[in-house]
Amino acid sequence: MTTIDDRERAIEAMLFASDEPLDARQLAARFAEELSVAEVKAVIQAIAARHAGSGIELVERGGHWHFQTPADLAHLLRRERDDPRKLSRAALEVLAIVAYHEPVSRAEIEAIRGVQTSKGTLDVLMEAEWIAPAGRREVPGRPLIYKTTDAFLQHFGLASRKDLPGIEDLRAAGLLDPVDLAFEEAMDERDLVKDGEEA
Amino acid sequence: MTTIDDRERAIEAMLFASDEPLDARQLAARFAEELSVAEVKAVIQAIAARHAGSGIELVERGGHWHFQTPADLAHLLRRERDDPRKLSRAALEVLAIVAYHEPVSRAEIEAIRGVQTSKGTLDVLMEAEWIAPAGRREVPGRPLIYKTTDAFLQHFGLASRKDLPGIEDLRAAGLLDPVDLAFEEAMDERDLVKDGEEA
Amino acid sequence: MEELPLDFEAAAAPSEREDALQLSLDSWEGPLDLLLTLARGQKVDLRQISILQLVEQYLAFIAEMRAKLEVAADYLVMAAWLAYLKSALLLPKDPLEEPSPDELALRLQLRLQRLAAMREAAARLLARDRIGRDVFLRPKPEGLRDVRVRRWDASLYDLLSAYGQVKLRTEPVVHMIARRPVITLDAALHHLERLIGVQLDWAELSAFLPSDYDGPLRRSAIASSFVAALELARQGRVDLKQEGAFEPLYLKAAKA
Repeated sequence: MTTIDDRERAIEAMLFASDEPLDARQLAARFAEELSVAEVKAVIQAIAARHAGSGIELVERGGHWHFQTPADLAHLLRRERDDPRKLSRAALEVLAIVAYHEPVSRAEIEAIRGVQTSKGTLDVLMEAEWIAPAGRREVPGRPLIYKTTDAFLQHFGLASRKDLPGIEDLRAAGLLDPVDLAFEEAMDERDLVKDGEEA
Repeated sequence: MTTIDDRERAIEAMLFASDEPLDARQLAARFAEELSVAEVKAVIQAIAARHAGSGIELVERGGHWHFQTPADLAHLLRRERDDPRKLSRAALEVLAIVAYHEPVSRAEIEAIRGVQTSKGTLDVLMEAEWIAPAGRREVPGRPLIYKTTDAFLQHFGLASRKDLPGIEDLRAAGLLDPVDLAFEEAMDERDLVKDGEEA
Repeated sequence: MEELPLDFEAAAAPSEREDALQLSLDSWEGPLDLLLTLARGQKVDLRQISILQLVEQYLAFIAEMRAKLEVAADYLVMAAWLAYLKSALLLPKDPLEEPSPDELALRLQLRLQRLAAMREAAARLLARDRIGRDVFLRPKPEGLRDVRVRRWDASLYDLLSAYGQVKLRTEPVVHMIARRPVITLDAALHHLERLIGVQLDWAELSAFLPSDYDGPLRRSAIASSFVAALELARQGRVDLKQEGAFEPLYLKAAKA
């Protein structure tokens, strides 16, 4: 700890407590002419030098000075937190359809699902980075088509799309057994409402 | 200019950028367990030492740390304030009683002051976030009890409740004991003196 | 942290209030506060204070006040209690009286000491370096932010079963009803009616069952044939005979 000049302490405190950046003239005015603008400028330089390389820096913006945290530390001041969410049933269906039929357009997804698909559902899957646009289908209207990504393969532990079980495998695994369809459909409707809200 | 360790820069920047005082645990949490609470505390001490005697100080209030200007520069920084909210003498007295006796019930506050405490008095102190309910006293009627907050320590520049001015002297003199207890003790003493005189 | 510019100073200045002693009762936070102010007038430590002198001061002050204005009830209650205390202190001591006037005086003194201690504590709190008056914070800190990053989660099983449901929902639905190993009552009745005409003598029920039935089918056939036999007996078309409980059941066509 070095002894800091009283005027330097005062100017440092003023800059710290000020609502907005201050220039040398404003600071000098607070000293009722005891300090010249040039002297204030020299003190500001001394303060800036003292803080250089620390977690606080004194910076100049158009002749006005203020304290801020260094830009390279910005990432420490905003902490990212995981917010895990379960994918909705509708989104799972759309994802499965894209995976089994890629590349597919939204209209094709709807034809396969037999229900309308909200834009929000595709957005969620793109946000998860599991599907991505893959150009346009050369048919009237040139609809966007989607395919799955490498992140999709990684997340689901698949080496390639060929690893997805075929229809017969699904049947053998009991995944095509008739369960209560009415119940499933009711769930779909609920998901659609949810999708609508998210969109 | 000395070179400052990266962790020290980071903690300094966090304390500087935070809109509320931070404790070592909160800071350590931001490092995702890379730094122990004890290590953070050591870094905080280093930062506080580095700023000592400058125009910006790092101070501890109830285990939480924040930057502020030194009190001796108040005259340079004080500005005219519009419409200062007045705290009544009653509110100030209640605040002192809560701080020195906590946790304390409204009935206990009234016993000391010898007057009823209007609801508004406690409300003002709670709105300022200087006092807060601290559960109920397990006596008939289960009255609510109050204690002071970290914001109280911050506002009045107290590192901890131990720093309340004169609290040790008041405790030693028995002036924080209820009248009944003090009365018993005084009577015992008087009897002792009387016994001594008689003997 | 919200900083509250508060003006305590205007509220708490005991010396000024003493000057106002002649003016009104509004300056005091109740009778105890007034007593404390009067006690301070004795300019001695509260432990050495003369309670009798204090009581007289209070009573005189209240009497003066009452001559000019309404005096709040709690001041009058205190006055009445102090008048009682004064007479008790002046009268010869009655050793049987509980509590003794000395004890009452001591309690009053202890209360005054405690209130005085808190009054001083409040004043010392006020003298601390307070945020917004003596020390200042950064007016607009950037703040530390927590950014929530959504991470979507689903298992391969979720994915495949979802696809299974899509396929199932959109495949043409074909109902396949598997035959169950059951002989219905109608079938048994029909069968028995046909055979009973052929069989003339008593025959065991099991003789009427097809020999290639076995397992669950045979058990079902026995049950339905038994019920069918009961039905035909009810209609008077067969006779039934059984030697005892759990013995074989015999039947033959009833005599017309």
